[in-house]
Amino acid sequence: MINRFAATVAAEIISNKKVGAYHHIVFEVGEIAAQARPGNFVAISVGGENSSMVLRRAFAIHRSMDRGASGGVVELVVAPHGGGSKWLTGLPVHSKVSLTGPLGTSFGIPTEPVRALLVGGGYGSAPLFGLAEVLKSRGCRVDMVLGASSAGKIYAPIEGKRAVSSLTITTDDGSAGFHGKVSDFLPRIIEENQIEIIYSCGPMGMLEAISQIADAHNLVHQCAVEESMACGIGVCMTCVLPMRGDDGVVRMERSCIKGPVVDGESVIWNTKGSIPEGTWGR
Amino acid sequence: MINRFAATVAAEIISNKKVGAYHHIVFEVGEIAAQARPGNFVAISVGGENSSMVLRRAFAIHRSMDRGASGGVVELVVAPHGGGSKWLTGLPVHSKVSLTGPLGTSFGIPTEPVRALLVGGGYGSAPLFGLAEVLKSRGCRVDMVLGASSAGKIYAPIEGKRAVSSLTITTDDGSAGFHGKVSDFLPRIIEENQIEIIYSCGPMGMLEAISQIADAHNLVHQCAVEESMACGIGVCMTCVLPMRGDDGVVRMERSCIKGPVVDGESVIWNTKGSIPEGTWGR
Amino acid sequence: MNFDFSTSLAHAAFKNPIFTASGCAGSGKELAQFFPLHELGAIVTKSIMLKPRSGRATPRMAETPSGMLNSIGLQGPGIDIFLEKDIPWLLDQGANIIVSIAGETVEDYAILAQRLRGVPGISALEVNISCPNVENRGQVFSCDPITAQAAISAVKHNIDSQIPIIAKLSPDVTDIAAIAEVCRTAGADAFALINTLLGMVIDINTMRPKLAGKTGGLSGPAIRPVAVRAIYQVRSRIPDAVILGMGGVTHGRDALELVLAGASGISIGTATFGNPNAAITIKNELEALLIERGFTTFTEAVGYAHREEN
Amino acid sequence: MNFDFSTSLAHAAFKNPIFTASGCAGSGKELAQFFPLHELGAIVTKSIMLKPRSGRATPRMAETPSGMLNSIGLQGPGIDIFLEKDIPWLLDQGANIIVSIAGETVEDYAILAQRLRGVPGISALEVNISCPNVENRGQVFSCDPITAQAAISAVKHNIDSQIPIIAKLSPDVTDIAAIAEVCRTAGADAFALINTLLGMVIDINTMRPKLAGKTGGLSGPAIRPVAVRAIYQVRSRIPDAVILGMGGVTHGRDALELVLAGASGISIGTATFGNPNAAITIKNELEALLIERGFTTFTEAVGYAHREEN
Ligand SMILES: Cc1cc2nc3c(=O)[nH]c(=O)nc-3n(C[C@H](O)[C@H](O)[C@H](O)COP(=O)(O)OP(=O)(O)OC[C@H]3O[C@@H](n4cnc5c(N)ncnc54)[C@H](O)[C@@H]3O)c2cc1C
Ligand SMILES: Cc1cc2nc3c(=O)[nH]c(=O)nc-3n(C[C@H](O)[C@H](O)[C@H](O)COP(=O)(O)OP(=O)(O)OC[C@H]3O[C@@H](n4cnc5c(N)ncnc54)[C@H](O)[C@@H]3O)c2cc1C
Ligand SMILES: Cc1cc2nc3c(=O)[nH]c(=O)nc-3n(C[C@H](O)[C@H](O)[C@H](O)COP(=O)(O)O)c2cc1C
Ligand SMILES: Cc1cc2nc3c(=O)[nH]c(=O)nc-3n(C[C@H](O)[C@H](O)[C@H](O)COP(=O)(O)O)c2cc1C
Ligand code: FES
Ligand code: FES
Repeated sequence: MINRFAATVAAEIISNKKVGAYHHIVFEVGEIAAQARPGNFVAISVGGENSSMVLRRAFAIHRSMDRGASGGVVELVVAPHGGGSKWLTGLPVHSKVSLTGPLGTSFGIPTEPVRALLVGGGYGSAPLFGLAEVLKSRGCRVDMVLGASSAGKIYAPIEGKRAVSSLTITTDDGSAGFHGKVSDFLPRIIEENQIEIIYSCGPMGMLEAISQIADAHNLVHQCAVEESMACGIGVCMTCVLPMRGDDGVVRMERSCIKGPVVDGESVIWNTKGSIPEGTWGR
Repeated sequence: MINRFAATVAAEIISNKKVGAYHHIVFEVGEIAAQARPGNFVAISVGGENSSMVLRRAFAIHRSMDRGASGGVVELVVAPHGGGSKWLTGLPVHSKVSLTGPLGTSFGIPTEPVRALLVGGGYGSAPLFGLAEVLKSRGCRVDMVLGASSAGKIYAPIEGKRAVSSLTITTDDGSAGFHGKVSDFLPRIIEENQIEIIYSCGPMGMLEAISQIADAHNLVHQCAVEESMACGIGVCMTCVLPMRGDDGVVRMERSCIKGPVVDGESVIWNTKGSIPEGTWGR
Repeated sequence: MNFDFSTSLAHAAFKNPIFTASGCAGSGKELAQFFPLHELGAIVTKSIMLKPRSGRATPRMAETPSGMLNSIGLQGPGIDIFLEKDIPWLLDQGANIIVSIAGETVEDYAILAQRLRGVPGISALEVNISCPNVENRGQVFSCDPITAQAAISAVKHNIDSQIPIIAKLSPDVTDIAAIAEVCRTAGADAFALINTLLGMVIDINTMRPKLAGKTGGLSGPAIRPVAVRAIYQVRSRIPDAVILGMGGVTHGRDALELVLAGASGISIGTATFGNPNAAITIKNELEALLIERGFTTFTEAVGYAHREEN
Repeated sequence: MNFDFSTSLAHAAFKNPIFTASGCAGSGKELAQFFPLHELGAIVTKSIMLKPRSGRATPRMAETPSGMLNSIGLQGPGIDIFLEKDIPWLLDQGANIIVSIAGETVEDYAILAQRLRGVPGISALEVNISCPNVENRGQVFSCDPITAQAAISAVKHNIDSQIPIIAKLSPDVTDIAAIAEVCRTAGADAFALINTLLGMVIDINTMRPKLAGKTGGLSGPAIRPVAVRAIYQVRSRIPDAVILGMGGVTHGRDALELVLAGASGISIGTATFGNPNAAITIKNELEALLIERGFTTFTEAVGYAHREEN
């Protein structure tokens, strides 16, 4: 079921800073900040009053802070991609945007201290730092691997690293950290650190690769998926992906309310453009 | 033929001030300022890059100033009406807009000093002050009548009044000046000041009323008309109004290039919603 | 203020004229988080088919200027689960329900109507005939007078007589009023105008159609002028036509346009995606606009743009 | 860069594929102030009729979300003055000319073609059959296969054989590819897709249709997905169809979409109203996008979205 704390607010931008290829943007959102959990996302209207862009844009919550009477804030890490995200990253402070959130599922937090590996691709690292803090506070050991096409697309703020025991960086072009894809380095890291659970967020191809590695190592893998979303609240059925339920049946599930955080094992990967055979109602 | 100096520039807003019900906005436009004549208008793109408003908005040039090397400016008086004009009046200084101009015809300036009456309705007063200065510099006596629905909608800047010998104000609700419509007061003013030519700008109904009065007094009447314009440059044929040509034939003429300033006598008034009988090609 | 906002579609009454659009409100549960469903005139359910449907592959959507394409392919649980789960839940919420049905064959429509027969709490039936007919090369039912008529007749003969039948038409036809006329003859009590327009977006990077299903349905403000025209045309051709209007309604002023053109009710689709509370905001704005214009009842405004020149 | 930007529509060659759209470039003179007309592939003239036409009453336009409605009603000087004044002037500018014609009867089309016969400097004829047929209750020619065919045949039998005939179709039909097929049979060498969609705006203050002509033609980015779909559909049904595409092209990326769908040329309409230099900007952007994607000739990209999956 959809996040029961979700609400729509006029959120004021109180900071907007370029960080590498991204913009780190802080929004004053009031009470809903208190409800945000790592993995949740927000949906923002873009383009202003006479915008030709009719749909909201989804962004993972990087961090949220409830400051009691002085109101809550959420922070996002936004890549200027197309019209909507460019508009957003171009807004001056004090601008107000319509923001709906928190939406979707959050990363499951183990009740026992475990050895967790957090893997992020590009801006997919954004929700992982908040997650790392929560895991750390629960006594977990947290290792992190961040990958991107090049150095500028690695988002890893210094303060974010506090909660992390090790941070491995990889880039496709070798401009920072190791040269290669995150998946090339995971098996070794998993083994060396005796990882018990993997959390990931990033492009679908990366999540799929991690799922295979998690499978091979018999690890739980919670990943935040990213499908094109029209509504973000479960009413439009555009954002579906095939997932196997507890009953073994594969259904086209809405990634905005069954996700974005899902169990990597339950996803039928690499089916873009087709419905897997045996899917319910196919 | 279309204004041969017209060009499209990225114009920077260097001042934007609320004045009564309007906004007085100053744009840095470079060389085209030097070409602007009283009566010309500009056409501005509204709503920014992802705007759902695909057409430019037309605004009469209030004043233009060529400052040589330091570039030219044009000033507009904009009523926040619908989406486009509200967006424009809401822009902070240093914003840039795409501006095409100068467009259309300008008020004809008599070669001899004459006694001129300038009549403006609402923001229709905007182009009249620049005109008054030109007329004054040619030795004309200039009287002015400005009307609007209420006091806040009279636009009459103090510096603008310098060139004017008398200024009469009328409002529909009596909140400023005389209580009534401009047309109620014109006959008396025409007679008292021995007016030889009338220049006007304002709502079509007002222009029609003035045309009748001008006719009755056998005066030349140059008026700036306002029709819905899609292109402003003569290519779309949306802005037409029936006008009698020198050959006596009534044609649907484009108000953006045959106008906005036209000879009041040549316009077939009050035909909105129909084509007058005898119009060429009817 | 003593303004009467109630409306009716044939013999079904609603407390106000703002409804959800089929396929744009999930099962109702998702929206109920944002406002109580009984605040709307009715919830129009996603078109339900006989069997469970996985729908089309992804990508299923593409944003377009002032609109969007979707190709959901009628994903849904099928009529059995729908009747067992969705309807009782909606009734529990105090919502007024209009059930939308869709078939692949004329027989499907007949069976769906039978299944809905006698189900308590259904205000009206919206018959989505803007979907492909598998027996006729996938041509959309409402694009052909013969299949349109057949689908509506099949419903008419199988549903309780007191349930109004609303034929939902596609705008992708040469003469929508002619299709409305045959549907009326076949027993339609009202028309839902309009369904989406067939469109396509090509991804300039992959250089192939963006949607897995290639074409999709265009909705949102972009199509509003087509919706207003369709409503106005049908109302002109059939002066007593009862119309549920939809297509790009995002603000109260948009709803008013459709009402003036002839709509007795307004469904809100794409606007909800941009703003979960859109339907409620539109309801309030429409009421204020009508009062401002001196109407004392909503129904006075329906089709007001057709009045004689004075 | 050795990129070949030239294109052809049947047996007419153009140095680049960006044209003006009929009715959106005045007589050419007005645009010539902003750029030299010979920089475009061709100027498509406003549809010319036999006699002078006053066009419709005002208001003739209404802006809509990402689009606009127009109801000009084919105002123009008639074929005689057009041939005497507009054509020589355009030729003087070194412009490539596609003449657009429109008739009220099948005979009009025949006579117009005769008048254009032998006129030097005309690259192609665009036959606007998306206009009302006075002999058939004002139904649009291209909305009926029989009248569509008749109009095209009339032109075919009367124009020089070396002048390609481009049939301009309305999207307001149930099956645009079927109309294209009959036009082809009747002698059309190419198709212009699409003309405007029929739409309406109601003024919420006067509470009547905003346009004097009530309905108008919807153009601009809002209709682009419909244009892409129509082009793709016609190209799928008639794989060797030659298409001049139009509908909401505002940026180079939009033009690319239509090209990938199957357009060998692109006409720029409404975009020019928003930006007098739009056609030139689009031309430059399209060229850059094609080069970026590794095409060495424009024609390789035409219909590229139809290629087999690999
Ligand atoms: C759950 C979730 C979390 C996300 N978190 C982040 C984040 O933290 N930082 C960030 O920079 N981006 C994030 N994205 C991606 C972000 O939503 C897109 O980059 C953005 O919507 C692009 O909009 P646009 O107008 O700039 O681009 P356009 O390409 O012009 O957008 C056109 C349409 O496609 C949709 N779309 C385009 N790209 C994506 C995408 N990758 N995923 C989903 N929809 C897309 C848009 O929502 C819009 O409807 C997230 C997406 C999802 C679904
Ligand atoms: C030659 C000329 C000079 C003008 N000078 C001024 C001026 O100095 N100051 C000023 O405030 N306004 C002026 N106007 C009117 C101004 O163009 C409109 O107020 C403005 O276009 C409204 O746009 P909108 O988006 O705010 O309103 P909307 O009503 O949302 O506009 C919708 C569409 O209708 C057109 N439109 C709406 N109202 C008018 C109108 N009155 N005239 C022409 N088109 C209209 C718009 O251009 C747009 O295409 C002038 C108009 C013309 C034709
Ligand atoms: C995502 C989506 C799903 C839809 N599903 C259905 C459906 O199941 N049945 C139906 O009759 N119409 C369906 N429609 C069409 C809408 O009900 C509506 O007719 C159309 O979208 C126009 O309204 P709008 O512009 O307000 O969205 C769907 C539209 C969208 C956008
Ligand atoms: C103001 C206006 C006038 C038009 N006049 C004609 C015309 O005379 N003949 C014609 O075939 N199409 C005419 N059209 C249609 C355009 O040529 C074009 O097919 C349509 O507008 C879609 O393209 P666009 O979205 O780029 O404008 C006109 C369109 C507009 C907006
Ligand atoms: S985005 Fe609409 S259901 Fe998920
Ligand atoms: S506004 Fe286009 S011709 Fe005048």
